[in-house]
Amino acid sequence: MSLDVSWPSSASIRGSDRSLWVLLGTLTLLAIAAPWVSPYAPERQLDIVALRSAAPSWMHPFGTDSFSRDVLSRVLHGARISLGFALAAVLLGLVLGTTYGALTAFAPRTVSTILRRAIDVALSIPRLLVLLALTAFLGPLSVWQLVLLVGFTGWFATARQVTDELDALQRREFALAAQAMGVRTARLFHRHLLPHLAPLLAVTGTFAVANTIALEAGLSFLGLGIQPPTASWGTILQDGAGSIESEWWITVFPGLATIGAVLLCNILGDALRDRFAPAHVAGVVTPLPGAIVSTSSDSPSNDQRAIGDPESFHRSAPRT
Amino acid sequence: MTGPLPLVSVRNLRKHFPIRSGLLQRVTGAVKAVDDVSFDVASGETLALVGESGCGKTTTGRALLRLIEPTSGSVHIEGTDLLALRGESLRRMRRHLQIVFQDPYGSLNPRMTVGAAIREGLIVHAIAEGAEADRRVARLLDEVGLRPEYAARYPHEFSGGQRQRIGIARALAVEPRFIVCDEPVSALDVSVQAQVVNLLQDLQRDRGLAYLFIAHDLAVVAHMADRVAVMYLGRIVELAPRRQLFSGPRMPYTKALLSAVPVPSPGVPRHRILLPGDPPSPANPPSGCVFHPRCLHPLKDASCTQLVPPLEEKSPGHFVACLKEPSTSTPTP
Amino acid sequence: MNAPSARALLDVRSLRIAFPASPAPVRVVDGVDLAVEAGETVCIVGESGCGKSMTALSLLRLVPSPGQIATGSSIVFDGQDLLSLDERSLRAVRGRQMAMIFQEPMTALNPVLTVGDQIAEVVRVHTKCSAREAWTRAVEMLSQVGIADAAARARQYPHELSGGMRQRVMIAMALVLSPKLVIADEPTTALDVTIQAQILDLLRTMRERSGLALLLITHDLGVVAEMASRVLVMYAGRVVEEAPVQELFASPSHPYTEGLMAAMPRLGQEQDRLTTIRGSVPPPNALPSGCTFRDRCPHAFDRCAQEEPALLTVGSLHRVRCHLVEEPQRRRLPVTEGAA
Amino acid sequence: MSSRRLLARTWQCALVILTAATLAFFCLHLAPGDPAAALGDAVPPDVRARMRALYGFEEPLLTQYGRWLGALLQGDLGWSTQQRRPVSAVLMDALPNTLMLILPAFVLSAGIGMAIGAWQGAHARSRRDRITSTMLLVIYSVPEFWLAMALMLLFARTWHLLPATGVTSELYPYLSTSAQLVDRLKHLVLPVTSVALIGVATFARYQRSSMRDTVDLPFVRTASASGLPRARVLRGAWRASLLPVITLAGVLLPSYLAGVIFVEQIFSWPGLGYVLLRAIAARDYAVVASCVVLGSTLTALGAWFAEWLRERADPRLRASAALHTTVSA
Amino acid sequence: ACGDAARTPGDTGEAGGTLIVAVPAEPATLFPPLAEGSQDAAIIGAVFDRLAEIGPALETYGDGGFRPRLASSWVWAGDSLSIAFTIDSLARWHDGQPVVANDVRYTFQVYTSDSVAASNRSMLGNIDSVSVRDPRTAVFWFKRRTPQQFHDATYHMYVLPSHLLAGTSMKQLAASPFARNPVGSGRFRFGSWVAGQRVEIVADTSNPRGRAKLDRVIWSIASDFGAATVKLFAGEADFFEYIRQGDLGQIARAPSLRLVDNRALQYFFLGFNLNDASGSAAPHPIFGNVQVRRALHMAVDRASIVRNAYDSLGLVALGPAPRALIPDTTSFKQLPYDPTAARAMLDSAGWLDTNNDGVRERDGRRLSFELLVPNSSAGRRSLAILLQEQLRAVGAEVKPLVLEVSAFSTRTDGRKFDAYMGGWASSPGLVGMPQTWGAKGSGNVGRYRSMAFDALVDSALTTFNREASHRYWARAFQQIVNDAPAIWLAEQRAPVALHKRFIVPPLRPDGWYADLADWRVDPAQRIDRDRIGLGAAR
Ligand SMILES: Nc1ncnc2c1ncn2[C@@H]1O[C@H](COP(=O)(O)OP(=O)(O)OP(=O)(O)O)[C@@H](O)[C@H]1O
Ligand SMILES: Nc1ncnc2c1ncn2[C@@H]1O[C@H](COP(=O)(O)OP(=O)(O)OP(=O)(O)O)[C@@H](O)[C@H]1O
Ligand SMILES: [Mg+2]
Ligand SMILES: [Mg+2]
Repeated sequence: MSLDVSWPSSASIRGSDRSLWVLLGTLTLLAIAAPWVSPYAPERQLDIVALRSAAPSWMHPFGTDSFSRDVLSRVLHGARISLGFALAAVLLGLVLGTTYGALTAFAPRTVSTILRRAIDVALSIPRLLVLLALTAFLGPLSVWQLVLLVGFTGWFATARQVTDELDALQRREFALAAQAMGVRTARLFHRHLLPHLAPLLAVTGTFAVANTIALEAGLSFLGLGIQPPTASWGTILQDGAGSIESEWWITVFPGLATIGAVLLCNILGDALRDRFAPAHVAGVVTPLPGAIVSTSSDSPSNDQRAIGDPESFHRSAPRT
Repeated sequence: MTGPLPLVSVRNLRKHFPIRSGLLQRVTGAVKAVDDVSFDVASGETLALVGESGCGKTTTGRALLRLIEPTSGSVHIEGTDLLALRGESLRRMRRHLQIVFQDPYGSLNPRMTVGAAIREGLIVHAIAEGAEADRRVARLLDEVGLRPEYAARYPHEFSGGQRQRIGIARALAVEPRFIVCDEPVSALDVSVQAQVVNLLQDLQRDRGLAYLFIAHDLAVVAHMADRVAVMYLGRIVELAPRRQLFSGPRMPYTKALLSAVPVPSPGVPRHRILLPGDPPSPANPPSGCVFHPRCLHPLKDASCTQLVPPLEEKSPGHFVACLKEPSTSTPTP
Repeated sequence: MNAPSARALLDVRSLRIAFPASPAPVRVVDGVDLAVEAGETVCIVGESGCGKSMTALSLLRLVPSPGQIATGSSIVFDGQDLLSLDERSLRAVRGRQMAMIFQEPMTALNPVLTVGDQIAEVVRVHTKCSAREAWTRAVEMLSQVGIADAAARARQYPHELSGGMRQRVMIAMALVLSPKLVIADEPTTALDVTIQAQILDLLRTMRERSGLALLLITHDLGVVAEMASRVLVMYAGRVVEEAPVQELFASPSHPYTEGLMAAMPRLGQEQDRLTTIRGSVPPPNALPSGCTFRDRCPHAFDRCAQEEPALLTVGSLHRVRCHLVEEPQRRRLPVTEGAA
Repeated sequence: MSSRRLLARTWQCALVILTAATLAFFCLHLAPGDPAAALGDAVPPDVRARMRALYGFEEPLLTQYGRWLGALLQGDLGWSTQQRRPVSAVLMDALPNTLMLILPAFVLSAGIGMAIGAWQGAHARSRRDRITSTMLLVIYSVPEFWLAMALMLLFARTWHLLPATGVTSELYPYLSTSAQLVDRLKHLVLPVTSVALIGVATFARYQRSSMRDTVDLPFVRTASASGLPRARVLRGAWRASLLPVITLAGVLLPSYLAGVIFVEQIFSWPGLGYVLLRAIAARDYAVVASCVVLGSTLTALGAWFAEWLRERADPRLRASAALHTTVSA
Repeated sequence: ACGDAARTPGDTGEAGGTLIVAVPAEPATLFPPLAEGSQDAAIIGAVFDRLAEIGPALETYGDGGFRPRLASSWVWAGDSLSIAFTIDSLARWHDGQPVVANDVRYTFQVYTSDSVAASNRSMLGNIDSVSVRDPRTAVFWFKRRTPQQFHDATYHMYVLPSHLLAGTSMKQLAASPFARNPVGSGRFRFGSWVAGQRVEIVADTSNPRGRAKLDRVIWSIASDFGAATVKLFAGEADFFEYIRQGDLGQIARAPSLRLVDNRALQYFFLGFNLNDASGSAAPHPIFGNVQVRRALHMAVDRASIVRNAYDSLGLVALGPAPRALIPDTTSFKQLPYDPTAARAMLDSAGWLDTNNDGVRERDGRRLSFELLVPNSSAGRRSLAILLQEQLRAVGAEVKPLVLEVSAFSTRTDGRKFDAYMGGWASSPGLVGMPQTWGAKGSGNVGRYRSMAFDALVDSALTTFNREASHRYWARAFQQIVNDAPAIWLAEQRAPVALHKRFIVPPLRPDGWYADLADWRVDPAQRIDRDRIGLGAAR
């Protein structure tokens, strides 16, 4: 079963949703406007002797770090990098995953089987391990190289989901009707099926953004992600990790920003999912946040579909 | 089966769904959903296909339209071999063959307006576009008893009966000559069912359509059909003109089926044949006559478990697949 | 309006079920009166969404949340006021004195428990017998409902059984404690005709064997004719007609019942066209004022829009919710219907 | 699991592992740097040059690959250039530590998470459910390393309630057996909590969602209608709601491997993550590649395990051969 | 083990106690020739012996500062080209076998073998061979006479037990079980090594030089500096070598800890590549010009940087050596901090900011360069980030590139870089100077070439006149400071944190562990873990 919604739904955004959007909007705006709203340049060393690791004060609400840089300014600029990074990597992953998923779903049987197996294999290789090894071995990567790397290793689950979804959609009667009408495959895909993928992609994408923000922070925390002195939430965290006890403000603020952003994305993902998914579909577990890793690939028998249709079970897994 | 060239002629149609397993997805068995089915549908005729759930009615309908690729057999549309067509020629042929689905909720794309859904066929087959297409959409809606303004609405805004009308309008848009109606009224309430049945009949009369009318409700079939084919476990076990079938069923299964239909006349005593057990799985059908494990025919014997009874014309126009049923007249050569 | 017999096994009065919604709660069942005598079979017929299932569920206080039985409703079963019982006493009624059979035998059984376990569990929670005894009773019951090789079947899971057998299991589960009343909500709708015939046959047998009362819910008039002694016709949450089965089929009095009977194709009766009821059932949140059927009624007149008709007696046990009972002259002669 | 399925799975595992191994090998070897370079400028360049010659880092890549793969197929994981001992020995030291962390964390998070989730699912959309969900979502959104650091800061460094680092205390060998047990448990608390907490949130979310859907299914109503007490009704529903959660469990198990990398680093826990990070820094190819292979193997095993569990939990999967049974009267 | 009871110290009341050392990484090996990190060195230093031990003054001239260790005595040949070491007759390996001259010869073979990539091999270049005169006498043969001869022969090698190792081929030595389970002759014997957790050594009670006063020393392995610090503050460890500025306050507050002074022999600098970054011999477009290098040096406020990075734990580096090793720190002049002069010098060298983007340029090339930083060193990373900001002020753009150690070394080995953050640990006597800054030195990755400097260093190292040597060193330092092949940034005063109950002799700058066997616990302050006694492990 797919996410069946009455697409141009008249359901209005609920109150809690609205505040969610406001928060997300503010965050995005702050990230975009960082150069104008932040009090100092993020890499500016204000006074390396007097302002070294100054505790939060009116002048520096988030304090300064060990290089006497203003943590608030760094967190604001970090938002740009961290959020932009996550968005770019996720978009790349979605494009790759959708393309591959569509190719798989429409390919002739043998090709399709091979493509599916390839995804199975790709999904079985632990992504974080690979990312750690690659980022370390390929040396310090520029932000864009890192986006490419994370994007290129992050689309397998999407591909799998898109394939499964397209398989299910192709079996739906409206798709059969279009086929019976003599609609060509390309038109079938973009006019009839693609609109149905949108909610899935929106939900997956949102959760993926949450994951990728955390992933960036994690990689940078290990010194393998975005390179200093560029400010990202992860690099700021890393700057402060060694002195978390005495200079807590260096880690606490970017940490809270990270958690906040991840949380917002997860809430948004939940909200989107609830909105797109039918409220009650027997046995259907709608996708939960996280890179989706799947295991079983055996096609379900007819009877299994009665409860907990494995087709519709968007096999989800936690974050990397 | 001679005479004028039938509109649709199905011969020895088979659809075996492979059961795959293992890493390499090797075929380890088959669901014989449709097994050696042959029938003709004449122009303007309604052939009804009845049978219990899972006996292969839907698969027959879809395989004959090549919405599922049949395993073997042939389908001729006025002499053209449908199964030999490829690509563009198949696409063009689809214009003449349409389908109406059972599920009025699933068969319309929820992301497309009703108008767009109906226009789709016009555009795909370059029948009309722009304002002309709009006019046609409006006319079609009107024809199926809906208001033309509805073209801008989405399917979820309609009731089940209305959706079924939309599905019919969509099929009609390309001016087909043959429509497979796969249980078009099974999901509808009685009061609405009658409306749709009437609509289908009116359209048939006005446009000379031929229907393959798939149903499991025998009363509806008795009302709609010219001829009736009874399916059991992937095979047609009896095929006869409507009156003949309902008044004189000959296959034991058909007899039981007819006797089982509850009749809305309280107090009328009835002789009911209660079949034992359930239909077997098409993945593992019984040998010989597929009906033999449940058959109550007085003459049932060991041969029934071994020989597959052919669908024979036991009396004019009345085909029966039963070894024990005598022919009442010699079949016409 | 006749008061239902004071001795009735089940006595439901002015049952109202509402779902909260904006702007106003939606009443999906509105003022249903219903009585079932011991040993009697009462049928409720009506089209999809008219509130049959809600009525049935309310009898065991199982209306799904957020639906609620409105105050003012009363359900008296075997002398107990079910609406005022506490959870515990209610549980003692459920399954033991009043049991239920559902429509979808596939989904109405727990897929991860064997059918024997499911029946035995019911036995165990209601009686003080041991697991072994409960199991024995379950197996016994299964063979009573016509399942061959019951001991082996009891150890199987629902998916291993066919639809007909699952429904037999449901029946076994309902009947295992010999309840006084069984409510069957469309027990054969999901089944094929040949299997339906088996199940109806089984229900009849069991009814005769144990003398239970049966409240059968269906939308199939054929089933009604075969099973019922008394029939209630529901439309949009209301009972529009109530009559003994013979009388209902012989002289349906409500325009809806008439329409329904006419719209139904019948085996052995050739008709050129089916008679139809125009329009479709209105959703419960958009019911017309006055008589809820008036939009579709061929006889509707001005009074129908203003005033909701009461359930009026036309025969000894025959009641109809229609103004035509009082103003029969308003009935229009049947006109041959024009093209749609 | 039928033997055919088992065979197919094993095949698939083998394929996955081989692919992972190959990818790992080439990615690692094609990247700049080698173990000698990784010694850094603490070691004079001439020493590094000698090391390169000694370990054959200058041979053609395919020759190295062939040798490595050949050994791998014979079960020889190679040689750790950093620790100067067989990789198998390195992993045998690290794996038990990681398992000691993952398994309790997994069991705890599955147990607690499923309990919370089932409770939530049974009370879906209530106020308590919403509050719990929000709390779980917050936990879920905290990066592992941040959580680990926060726990350590509070419980070990500020309140001194628990040891901060290590698998055991330094004097472990000199403790009595019972004290040894206590010592190990005390050291387990914080790392296991760090790994488990997010798992709890994940499990709870899935279980809640699955339970919420299940309690609305008709068979739950059947159980209520039969007069079963609510607890029994919910237990039946819970058993039927397990399937997706079990699938999750299989997928989740290997993902603990990822989370554990951070936690091990922070708590100085010498498990696989710790070994991996050291090996990455030291360009210890064989160890990194083996870690990737091991990770893939565990992933594949997790999937296998989930499938097995699923078949335990769901009779519909167990008897897929006998889907349609016939009774001849 | 058969020991000589007569030699064990009578004062057994003093013996006992457990020292736990927090280390930020696991040792790689305990095979002495391959020792890399300081944790390897510390354990090896406690378990193995040298022939003779350098004194606390780290005097490398002649043998005056040296004390007997495995060798009970030595005799110089008349031409000074060989020294005969007599092995202490009581010296025993921990497995009870006597230490013999052949062990010394074998050790030299191992350290200089092509099949063993011994880290100190280049230091042994002046030793021609080692021969066994009799079972107790090993003779070192030198290529030429130098003041450091004796130091060369004794300082760089720990003597290995040939009876355990000779059966293993040289190539296999690194991988032999011995490397994780060593047998030495020191006053501590190896106890156990639990991978990733701890290494334990215990007092060798039968050691002829007396049992170590502590019962055991445990190296508790942490995953990084932060975690190691945690162990110290949590009371899980007694000793931690790498104290960072941020932790000083906490040590002061901790009632049980104290700081023990320790002069580390490290210095940090920004090294320029004087030749082109392509690795060719062409001069570097920026750093090829000594004026530019000096200008950049003068633009850096080293004092502030050191204050920021090390607070009171650092000093401004004076040149390519820590103060502790420079014979006379006042006899050469530093380049001043003078941004104004620096700007003027850059102007005059043709580097002008013509387009006002804040960065100077000349002939279309911007005064902008990549600065390689190894990610292993948090200190060097901080220095780089601080430098970036300071050089920006004079119109030079620094782009720090934090590299994995491996990538860092690959770039520097290949000479493909503009500048790098360097850090060297000097050896006593500055004997490593030609290696690090000499024209042919393999560590001289910036390709500083000064014949004058090389000649001065060579003279300083080879003259037997101590006074003259000091003068040569002063001139050599002046030369290299003036040439500015690097910006000398900082040296660390590296006090270590220690639990107060320990009574320790002064720490030797080249290795705090040198006299570990003499560390003891104040009997009055013993805590639980000091009372375990020997050999109670289960
Ligand atoms: N895609 C498929 N793969 C495998 N088996 C299939 C597939 N589609 C149908 N079947 C099987 O083929 C048989 C015939 O199915 P079909 O849908 O044609 O029956 P039907 O007569 O239309 O039943 P219903 O009345 O329930 O619609 C069934 O046993 C079904 O399980
Ligand atoms: N949870 C709910 N919220 C709001 N309305 C509901 C809910 N559940 C049921 N209803 C409404 O209650 C009405 C009665 O439903 P009920 O299930 O009783 O109908 P029914 O007569 O049994 O129909 P069917 O023949 O389809 O089973 C329907 O109109 C339905 O839309
Ligand atoms: Mg069908
Ligand atoms: Mg119902």
